Order: sequence, then structure tokens, then C-alpha cells
Amino acid sequence: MNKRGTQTGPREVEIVINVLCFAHMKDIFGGEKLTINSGGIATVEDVLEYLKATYDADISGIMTAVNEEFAEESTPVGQGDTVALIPPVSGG
Amino acid sequence: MNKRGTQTGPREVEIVINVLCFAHMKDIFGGEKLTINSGGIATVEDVLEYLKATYDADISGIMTAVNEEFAEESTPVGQGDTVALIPPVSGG
Amino acid sequence: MKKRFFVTSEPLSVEELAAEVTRPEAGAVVQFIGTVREFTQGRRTVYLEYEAYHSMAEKQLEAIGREVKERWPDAESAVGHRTGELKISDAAVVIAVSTPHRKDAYEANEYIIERIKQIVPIWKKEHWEDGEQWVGDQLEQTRYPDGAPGGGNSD
Amino acid sequence: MKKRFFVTSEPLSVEELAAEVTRPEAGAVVQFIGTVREFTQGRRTVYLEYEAYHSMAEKQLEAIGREVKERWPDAESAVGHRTGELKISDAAVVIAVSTPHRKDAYEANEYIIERIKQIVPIWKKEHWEDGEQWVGDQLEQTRYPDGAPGGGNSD
Repeated sequence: MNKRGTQTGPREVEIVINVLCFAHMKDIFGGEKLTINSGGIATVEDVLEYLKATYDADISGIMTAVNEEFAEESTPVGQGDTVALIPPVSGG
Repeated sequence: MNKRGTQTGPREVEIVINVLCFAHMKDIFGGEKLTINSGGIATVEDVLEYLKATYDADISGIMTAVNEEFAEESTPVGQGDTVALIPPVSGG
Repeated sequence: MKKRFFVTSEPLSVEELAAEVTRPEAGAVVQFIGTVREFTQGRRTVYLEYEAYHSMAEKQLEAIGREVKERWPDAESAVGHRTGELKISDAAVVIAVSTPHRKDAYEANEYIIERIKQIVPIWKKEHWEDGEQWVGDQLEQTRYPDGAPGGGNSD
Repeated sequence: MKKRFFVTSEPLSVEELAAEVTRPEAGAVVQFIGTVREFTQGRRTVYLEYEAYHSMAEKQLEAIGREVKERWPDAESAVGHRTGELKISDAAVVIAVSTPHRKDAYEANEYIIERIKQIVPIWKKEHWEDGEQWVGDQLEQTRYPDGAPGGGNSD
């Protein structure tokens, strides 16, 4: 279905990733918490690609955190990690 | 005794002026409130000259207020007015 | 001991936050209270709803506290941010900073509110009489935590 | 209704002062709390004594409130200044300013404390273990009310 489908090697190992959705992300994904159980996921970018493809979701402009630390698209993601989808914040 | 002594006319009418002393002015004048009953007093400057002469007091650098408004040396002072001696303020 | 940097669904106490940072070395405490404003851009707010990524938000507030310490070593700071439904004039955030000299307290306090609007995962949903919207999702805001402050209620 | 600008021998409440200025139009309240600092220029203060020309001091605080209104028409402000004996960490002055947008609240608040140190007839006496002195009587301070701020506890 996408580039992950053509890859081989360790990225194909199925891992479980927890995804937290905040603010309007909850509306887009229909809940506060998603669980991804998939192969081919090694970075934040992979998580975002997976979500876009699976949910047909527009999540452009979204920041992410991995295990409560702000992340880049290249930040590694592994088994059991928690990835949060962080829309522009509006506290204060 | 001073220039007032040589003047004539309305400035010689005896008037009562209330003088309020704050902070270390209380120590200099020995109290919070003085009453001046004197002739030749028409301005704040006259009050200050009278106090300097009568109490041998160093009140240089002191601000004044007449009836709760900051005053200049030239501000008129009349019967029953209240003149406050205001050292540099240190509130806050 | 009470947390110095916290997110709570309970009402915030300005008295308690001030007490957190008051100390013999300090001559000045500056507090910021972000309150719910009734009208924003001409539209009447009925209430606001604040949501936080609770654990990460507290970590980020603590991180801001460390930034303040680096920039103003003599400053002590404390921040409480509320979540849930807030009505007009309720306090959404209270920031307290104490310093020996007042200039630093104003500066450090303002720094904290600006950083909160940049890097603390808390979101606000406006509820109007005829609709609701998460603030931030249609505003032109920065994507990156080190960017300029986003548009909050008290901008 | 409580006075917005007052001098009192009672302890000041930051909660009450904040409440005085909180209102639906405001998104920000900035408070300044001037507290008694233990050490000033290396010397340990045991307690401070504040004296005010009470009636004139309240008039002057009100005048500062009007100055604020001229400069920041959207601001509401309230000030309480305490008199009498204050111990370390007690609040000598509490200033609260509310505005629709926070920048103004910080600025107007700082303006008020600077003006208090210039034109409000209140004096502070330091009491040390081995002496006492009215602050201001030996410092190089301006004579005129429109001059630069004098040296207060939280400078």
C-alpha cells in the first residue's frame, strides 16, 4: 500500500505503539487513545504516515512527543512507546 | 530677627499654621504635629524659614505639602492651613 | 510538599502560589493571573474548556522553571494551570515569581507566560452560544516549540 | 464598596486585591507584592516600620490610578499599602492591574510601583539588631515628586 510495504528487514517486525490524541485530534481519530500494531514503524514519521493512510486524516502542522518529550519526524519509535499528537498549544 | 521683622502690611497678621512631621522629621521637631502662631507667614518658604530659625533644624532636601497637595516654596499658606514636611519617600 | 509546577482541575489560589515563592531573600513577588475573558474578537465566550497532556504539561512547566533559573538565578517561580470547564473571570493560569529586586520578577514572570504559550501541551476550547472550537486549529500558529508565542486568551 | 486605593495597618490580601480588578473584559491580572527582605546591602533587617501621611497617601495612590487610566485606558488598578511593624516576608504593598491583554498589565503595574516610590508619602524605617534608621534620610534621593524612583526595598 505504501513504501513500508516494499521494505524488508527489522522494520517489518510488528510493534505496539500507543498514540495519544489531544484537542481536535480526538475528533479526527474518534478518541483519546489509539493503539497501533504494525510492522514497518521505526520513527515518528512512520507513525504519522501510518495514521494518515489508515484514518485518511489531515494532521499537517501537528507536533509530536515521544514518551512526553517533544520529537522530530526522525525521532526513533519502538515497542511500547507513547506518541502524542500535539496540535498548536493554546494554554495560558 | 529676619527679613520678616522689617516688613509691614498684611504679612504681619498673626496666623495659625498646622505643621505635620513625618519620619525623621518627628525626631527633629520632637513630635508629629506643631502649631505655628506667627506673623509674617505667607508662603511655604516662610514656614520653612520660621522652622529653621525657631528649631535650629536642618530641613534641607525636604518636600512639603499644603493641605495634602505637594507644594513649592512659593505656594501660599494662610490661616488654618496644614503644611506637611515630607522627607524623601520610601514606600513600596 | 506541594508541587511548584502543576496542572489541576481545582480552582487556583493566588494566595497559595504567592506563598510558594515568598521567602526572606525576596523583596518582590510578581504574579500573573490569566483569566477567562468574555469577548474575544467581538465574539462572546460562554465558557472555556482547557485540556492538558497532564504529565507532559507538568514536565514542561518544570522545564520552564529551570530555564528561569538559568536566566535569573535569584528567581523562584511557581505555576499552576487549571483544566476543565472555566467560566468568565475564572483563573486559567497563575504564575508567581519572587526575586530580590523587582525588575527581574516582572521579566521572569512575562518570560514564563510566553513560554507556556509555546511549549506546554495545554489546549483551550472556546464555547460560544452558537458553537465551539479548539483554539489553535484554525489560527496561524507556529508549529515549533521554540517559535513565537501562540495566540492565547490574554495576548 | 471597598476602597481601591488604600493605606491600612491590617495585613494585605493578594486574593482581595486581585478580585478588585478581575472583570469579564480582562484576560490578564498582574500583581506586584512588595515583601520585607531580610538582607539589604549585607545588613540583616529584624523588622520594618512603615509610616504614612495616611490621607494624602491615599489621595496620591488615587492620582496614580488616574495616571494609569490616561496611559492605559483599558486598565483597572487597585493598590493597598500597609503601615506599622512588618516582619520579614510580610507584604508591604500589593498592586493589582487587570487589562484585556497581558502586556499592558505588566507595564501598568510596573509604572505604579515606580510612581509609588516617587510621589506617595510613605516612609520606611529599618530596624536592625544594632540600630534603626528612616530610609531616605541619608540616601541620595531626589527632592521632587516627578524625579527618578527612590531606593525602596524591592528596587
